[in-house]
Amino acid sequence: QKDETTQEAAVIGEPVEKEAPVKQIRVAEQVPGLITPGVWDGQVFSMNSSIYEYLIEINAETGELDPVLATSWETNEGKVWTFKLRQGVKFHDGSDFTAEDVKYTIERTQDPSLGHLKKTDFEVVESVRVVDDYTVQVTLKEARPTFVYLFTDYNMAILSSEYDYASLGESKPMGTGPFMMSQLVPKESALLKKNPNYWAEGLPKIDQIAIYFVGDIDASISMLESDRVDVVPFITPEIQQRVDGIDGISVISPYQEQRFISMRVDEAPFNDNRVRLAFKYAMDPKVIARSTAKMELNDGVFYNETPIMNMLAEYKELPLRERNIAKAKQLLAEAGYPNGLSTELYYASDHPFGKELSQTVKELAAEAGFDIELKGYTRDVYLSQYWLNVPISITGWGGRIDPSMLLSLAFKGGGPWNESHLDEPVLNDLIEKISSEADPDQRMAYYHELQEWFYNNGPLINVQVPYLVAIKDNVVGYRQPLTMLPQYKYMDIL
Amino acid sequence: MNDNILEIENLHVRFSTFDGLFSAVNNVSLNLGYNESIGIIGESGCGKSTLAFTVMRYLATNAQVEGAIRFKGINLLENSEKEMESVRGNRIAMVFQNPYSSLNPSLTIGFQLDEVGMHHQKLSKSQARKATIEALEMMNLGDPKGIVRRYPHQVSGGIQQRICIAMALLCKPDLMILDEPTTALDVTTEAVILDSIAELRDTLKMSMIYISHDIGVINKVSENIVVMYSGEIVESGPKKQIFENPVHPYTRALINCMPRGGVVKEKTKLNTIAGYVKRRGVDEGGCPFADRCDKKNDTCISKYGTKKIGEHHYAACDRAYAEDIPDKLKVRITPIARKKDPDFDSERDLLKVEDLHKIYGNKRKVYAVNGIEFSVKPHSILGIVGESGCGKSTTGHMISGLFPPSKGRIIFGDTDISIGWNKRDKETLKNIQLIFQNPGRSLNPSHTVEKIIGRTMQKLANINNAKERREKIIDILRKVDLGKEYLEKKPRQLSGGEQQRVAIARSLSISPSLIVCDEPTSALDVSVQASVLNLLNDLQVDTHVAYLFISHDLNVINYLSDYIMVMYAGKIAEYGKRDEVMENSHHPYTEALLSAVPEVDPTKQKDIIELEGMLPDPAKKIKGCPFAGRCHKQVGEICVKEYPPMVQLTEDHYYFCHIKP
Amino acid sequence: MKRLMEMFLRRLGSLLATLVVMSFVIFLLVEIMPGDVAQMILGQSATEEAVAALREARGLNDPLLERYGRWISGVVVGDLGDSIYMQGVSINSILWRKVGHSIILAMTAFIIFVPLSIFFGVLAGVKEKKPTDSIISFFGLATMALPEFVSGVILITVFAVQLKWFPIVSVIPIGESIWQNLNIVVLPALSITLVMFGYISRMQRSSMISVMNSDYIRAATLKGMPRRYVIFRHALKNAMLPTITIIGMNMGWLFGGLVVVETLFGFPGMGSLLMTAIKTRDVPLIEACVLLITVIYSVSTMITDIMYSYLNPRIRYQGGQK
Amino acid sequence: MKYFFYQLKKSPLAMVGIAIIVFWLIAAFAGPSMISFTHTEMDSMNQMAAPGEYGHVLGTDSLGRDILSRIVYGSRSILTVALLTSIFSTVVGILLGFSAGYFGGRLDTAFLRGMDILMAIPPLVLSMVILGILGDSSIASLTIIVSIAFVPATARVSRGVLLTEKSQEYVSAARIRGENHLYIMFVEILPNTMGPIIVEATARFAYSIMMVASLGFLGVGLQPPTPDWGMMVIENKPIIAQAPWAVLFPALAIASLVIAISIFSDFVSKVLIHER
Ligand SMILES: Nc1ncnc2c1ncn2[C@@H]1O[C@H](COP(=O)(O)OP(=O)(O)OP(=O)(O)O)[C@@H](O)[C@H]1O
Ligand SMILES: Nc1ncnc2c1ncn2[C@@H]1O[C@H](COP(=O)(O)OP(=O)(O)OP(=O)(O)O)[C@@H](O)[C@H]1O
Ligand SMILES: [Mg+2]
Ligand SMILES: [Mg+2]
Repeated sequence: QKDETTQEAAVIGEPVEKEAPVKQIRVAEQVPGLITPGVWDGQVFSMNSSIYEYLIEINAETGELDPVLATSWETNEGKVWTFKLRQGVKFHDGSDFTAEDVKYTIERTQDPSLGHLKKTDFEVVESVRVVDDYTVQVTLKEARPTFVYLFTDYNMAILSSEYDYASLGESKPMGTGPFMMSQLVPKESALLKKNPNYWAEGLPKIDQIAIYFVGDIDASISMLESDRVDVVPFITPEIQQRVDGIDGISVISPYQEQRFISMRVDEAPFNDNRVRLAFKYAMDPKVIARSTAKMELNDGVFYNETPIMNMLAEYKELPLRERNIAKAKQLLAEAGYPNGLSTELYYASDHPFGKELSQTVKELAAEAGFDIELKGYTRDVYLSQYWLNVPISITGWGGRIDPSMLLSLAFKGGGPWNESHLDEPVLNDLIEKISSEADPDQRMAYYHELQEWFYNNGPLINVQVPYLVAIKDNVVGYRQPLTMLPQYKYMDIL
Repeated sequence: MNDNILEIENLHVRFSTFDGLFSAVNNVSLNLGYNESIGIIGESGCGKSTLAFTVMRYLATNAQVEGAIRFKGINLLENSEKEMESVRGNRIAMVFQNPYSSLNPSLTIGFQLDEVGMHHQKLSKSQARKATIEALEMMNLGDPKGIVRRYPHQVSGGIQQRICIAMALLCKPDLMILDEPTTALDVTTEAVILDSIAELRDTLKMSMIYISHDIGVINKVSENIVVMYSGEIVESGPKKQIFENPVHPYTRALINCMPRGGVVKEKTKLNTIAGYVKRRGVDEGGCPFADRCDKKNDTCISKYGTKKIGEHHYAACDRAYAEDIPDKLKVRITPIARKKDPDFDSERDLLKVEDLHKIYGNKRKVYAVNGIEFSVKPHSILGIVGESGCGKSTTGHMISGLFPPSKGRIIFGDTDISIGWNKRDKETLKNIQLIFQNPGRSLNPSHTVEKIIGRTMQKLANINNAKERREKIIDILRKVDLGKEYLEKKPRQLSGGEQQRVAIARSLSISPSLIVCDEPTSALDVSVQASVLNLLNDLQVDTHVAYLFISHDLNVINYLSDYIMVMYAGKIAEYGKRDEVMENSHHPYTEALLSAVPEVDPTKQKDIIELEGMLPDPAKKIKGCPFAGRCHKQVGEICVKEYPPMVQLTEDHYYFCHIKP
Repeated sequence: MKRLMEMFLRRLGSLLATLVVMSFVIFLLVEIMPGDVAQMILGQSATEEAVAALREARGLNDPLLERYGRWISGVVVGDLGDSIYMQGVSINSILWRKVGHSIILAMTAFIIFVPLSIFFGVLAGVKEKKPTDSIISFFGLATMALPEFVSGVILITVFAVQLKWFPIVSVIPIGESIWQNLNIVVLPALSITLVMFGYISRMQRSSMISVMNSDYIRAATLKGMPRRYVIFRHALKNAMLPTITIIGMNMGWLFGGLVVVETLFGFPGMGSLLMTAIKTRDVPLIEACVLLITVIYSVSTMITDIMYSYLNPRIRYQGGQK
Repeated sequence: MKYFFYQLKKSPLAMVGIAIIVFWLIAAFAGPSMISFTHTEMDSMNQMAAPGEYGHVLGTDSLGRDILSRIVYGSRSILTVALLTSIFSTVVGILLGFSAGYFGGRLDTAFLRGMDILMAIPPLVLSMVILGILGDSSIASLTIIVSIAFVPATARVSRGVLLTEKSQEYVSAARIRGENHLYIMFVEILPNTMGPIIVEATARFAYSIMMVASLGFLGVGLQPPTPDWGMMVIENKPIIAQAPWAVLFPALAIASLVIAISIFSDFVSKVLIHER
């Protein structure tokens, strides 16, 4: 059933005429860090998502799972997973794609010398068995009903078991994707050419992608305006306003990202729920939306007090907390802070929305009596030195198609990224149940319960900001799901 | 009218400065005939240079000129800039005081000379070069072909100045203006240059204006003298008349304040002029000298104007024939006799120097002082004289402890003080004081007079009570003729003479027994020099202090010293009692030095002994007689090969030469 | 000539010594600063384990001296190491292309501002206190006071946004070289030029004035030489000597300016590379860039020094006195 | 002093310069209390308001923050940093340059070598690297690092003027009355070197404003929410088309202050040269 989409796409895609000029999409992206899958920090999505492929991907339009290198999968109660693989697929170096490659990719996550970013997630895997060339069976230590979603993560690109990624992964990336690396000028540009042996017929629709690595978003937009590039992903809201007025250029928002404003609950002042509530009462979602993202609430920017994004099916509609300074002050007084309190907010100053959001929060909270000192650090300093140990933090989180993983990492007692230092038995229990419950309805119920708990007791504000892409109107078919991987194979240029 | 090549008529030059307009040249009229030479004399700031530059039409932008300057009948002030270009360097040439800065450091000497001929006479490059070489030869420069290839810094000051003069001669100008061309040079070099200038004038038949503050120098090159004071001509006339019958009180003072041949402290006290040259505002009338004149009365303001005294002799003093001005010029004041102190053992040496050496530098060594021995008697003045660079200052500085000698001993009383200041005890530091050449630089510009003197008293005489100290300072200031009001002044607010008085007061304030005076008057005008010399002399009579008096001016040394030491290239040439050295000199260098001293009295001109070449390179160690290369009496190989022995004439008079008496 | 050679060797020696010390200081500086490279590389989703593994893999846990030794011994043989990010991609392959671009940019700026500022400086100096002087001086002051990024923004607004003469961003299209895209150099070079112009023309002006007031210029004028001749033959060379030193001393500002304009224009040069390296904490790349800047900067000051002494006979012939 | 005012009267440019400096000093000192908006306050309804609209005299930026109050508030930090850096680098420069020049010999050689090394990195690059790596620029760290970057220049100037003064005879006079080194250096010599040192310090002041602004532009200067002029320019550059004032006014602020200080520095040096 899953094959339909690709077939459809192949039909729509017009055959490339021989004499036609080279169809090229030019992209301005950030300067990449590491680009080898596994340790890839998730920048230059255009490059990696075009060179590599995954077992499955998320359909940017429906949100369903699309088969890619796996044609189908089935599970036995979430414990044993069997994947049927696509036949006749070749890597760019000419070697065949087989079950060995999938096994290699999964086992690579546990390589101790690599520091694979999905290592923890895949620790649940007990064994990977190559059934035949095109069948792989993965056995887990315990049931994980949503295990399959892990294969959509950008670090889980399927790699060739015969290729030396350790020494070539950075300079000559190689996968099965629709485009192949043609020319890489480090820190400057990359040119990707169409993969002539691509398995999906009629795809990709364009001949090449030219990617410019531009450090400065403003410069990228200037390039867009002066017709030197066609696509600029990851733009800021100010830029959106600037671009809005220009003919032939639009801004699209394929999905949302999250910003968690977390309060640390194991020490004063936020160990007292009244203080947390006061803080939440001091916030004004509308102002936050406008100041941070120049957008209206629920029109690009979303706001709730739980770890679940508004757009997900698991989200439970809870009433938006009205701003109430009097109430906030009263709560603060009850908690023993009649004259307000001083605290610190840490954030990564070079992260999009970081500066705007932190300053807005500071201003809003000030009225209720919170005297917040802002501490902005570059992202690495923030993460390595302050994060997880501060009274209030603002941290960016990518969207997850399956929120359960995040819950155990960030909100369960002992979780590695537990910013708030939460260790509530009720909550721990709920999270446990969510990750192992096989029945979807029951799982949904647990999710709702969890969100109510957060609304009443939680140390969290979840601001969802748009991921914005500025794009020429003659580029059609831009697709980018929540996994952040743009799907250039569907794109075309008029 | 055509008798005169240059006629200046009622010339006024005014400068506008931040404290108003002032007159630098005031109503000057002057005629210069063909082939005539006049000398302009006057103290610093009297407007001599300004007058010269006005003739060249080269004045700062803040100048306003009025009057007429006619050169061969053409008023230069009405010339266009273009026309001036063809006059300058071509018809009128000028030579400046400082030869080094007048030559472009980045062009070769040849280039700078050639361009004159090429420009004015449209000569080709080779013709110009030929003319250049000829001009250089005319200035008695050996090896002109070598010189043209060099850069200015590669030749000595004396040669630089001769090159400048040669440059002025290139187009055989009708008029040459020389603005103190020898002031920066040594007497011996000066003598040579003055000789060549005089010679040139005879051969080239040109008119000349020679500016100097030294009458002696003017005497050698000019027949007429113009005396300027504060921008005005106060007296003019043939040099004989001016010298024999000076009319204007300023001229008289100028002549009389110079210590000249034969004047010594025991017999005469120098004349002085109180005060200093003041800038005159535009509207100030009357005699500019009035405020310094001790003979002034009311008419000096009202009836001021030029009077004819004799043929070609004019003076701007209404009272020129007034009876109360004694006609007798050479009247001098007799000094107070030296008091004899019965307790004083004048035979014991106060300071004794043995085999003193100083070598400067590590990599590039400079042998500044090369083994000298002498002693200073208490309550006496030892004058050290010699050319620039011969090691006079170095000797003085070692004695005062600025740095230790490289070798040899300095014994003061009974103690060996061959050490630097940082190792000397307080007593020694107090007993030996140093007065520097440039008073402006030896007084800290940001401290007040009180602090300058007071700090020394506090440090060396342990007077820690501020009130007591202040009284003493006032006392000492009175001794150097300065009032109480000077306490709060800073050096910048004092004139050069006053500054030097403060420096003297500082040294005296702690009653030292020896003061090293390193050319204390050579930066001062003659009139100020006279008062400082008088002061030093009086103080010495009073306080029993001894001086080690360093100067390059033999007249000054002669006037002040009891003993004279002539130095040459780090060595002693001759040493002896003043009269013996002056009247019975034996060393050829002493003779040359004596002959080179310009004589003020035009009737008493003498032949000079010309010294060629320059001091030996101080970076080389010399085996033989250092003077051998320039000596006019050289006796042969021995002079170069062997250092001459000491010839002892009397107990107190000796010299170093292979020639026996 | 012998003296010059001697001086050259002496300077070269001290340059090498400087570089040795400098390289260690740079290394130390970059290494002891806070922030964790491994964390930076792996980003937020890195687990402690992953960070530790990366640190180990990249040799970040070795003792400082060992790492320095490893680094410097590579540098000596011309191997600047690998970028911390792109393993297998040597810094050499990244850096030199950008250095080339920067040199083209710097040289362009240099070729514009040096003659321009000297010319106007001389003009102002010769016309001291006249309107020409006031205009040039004030313009110089104004451009000097505008940091590169401000004048750059102005230039962009006028010449790129409004007039569209030059591109806003200095990007070289993929597959082309800078020579095919020389128009991207113009605006960055101009913004450097503006700042340097102010500085150098003012210096040139004051040295011209002091030379014009010197005794030897007076002497030359009074020799009857025409004014033009005096200015060109007598004054210019002497007045330019201090300017050469000033230009040498201002190479530092030029390099600083280079970083700023490259960042502003997105120019693919060493400055923007350094900025990226700093932002991404790419330690080996920072070290390489700074070391290279140090070398270029020191060499260019050395060249100006030597040029100064070559042009100045007082130094050239020192000791040649007879 | 009399001459100072005489020259001042003759030089309208210098008067303008001094007026601008005084203006900024007043702005920094009393400014924030005179403006109805604070520098961090976000008027979210009036983002990118044009100058004059809604009571925002110089308009607002993309967050709705009042440009005027940010500039005025920014003048505090920039003046503080510039003042402190010029004082620090001058004081340290005097200490280093004086001791090296005064004692000479090995110490001097070591000093010169050290300065060569420090000078081998352009000041902006040096500060940029250090601040960039520190990642946390406060007024304190900015001041310290910019001062360090400036020390070689000030130390060299101090050493130079000391060497000229050292050969003056009043120093010799002080020596032979047995003064110690410190007294000679700081009581005798220092007051006479103040002229060139003050000129250098004012020039440093202008440089450090440029430098702080450039560092702000490069994103390694003062961190938000402290307003920084350089950062304001770069922050608002993306909206230059919609809200040019957000770029223009901070840029003007930088330029006016630097020009004013340069004029002042020129003027001071002219007066001081005369005084000597
Ligand atoms: N451009 C100028 N502006 C203001 N004052 C000036 C200017 N040029 C010269 N003076 C002043 O004019 C007066 C006369 O100077 P001038 O140089 O003619 O004196 P002088 O007799 O040559 O002195 P000296 O013997 O020192 O050379 C001095 O007080 C001098 O300071
Ligand atoms: N500090 C120094 N370092 C190196 N050489 C020096 C130093 N001081 C003086 N000399 C050199 O030592 C020699 C003697 O100098 P000194 O100053 O004693 O001469 P002087 O007789 O006082 O000359 P003047 O009449 O010019 O003052 C000169 O050649 C001089 O250049
Ligand atoms: Mg003169
Ligand atoms: Mg001397």
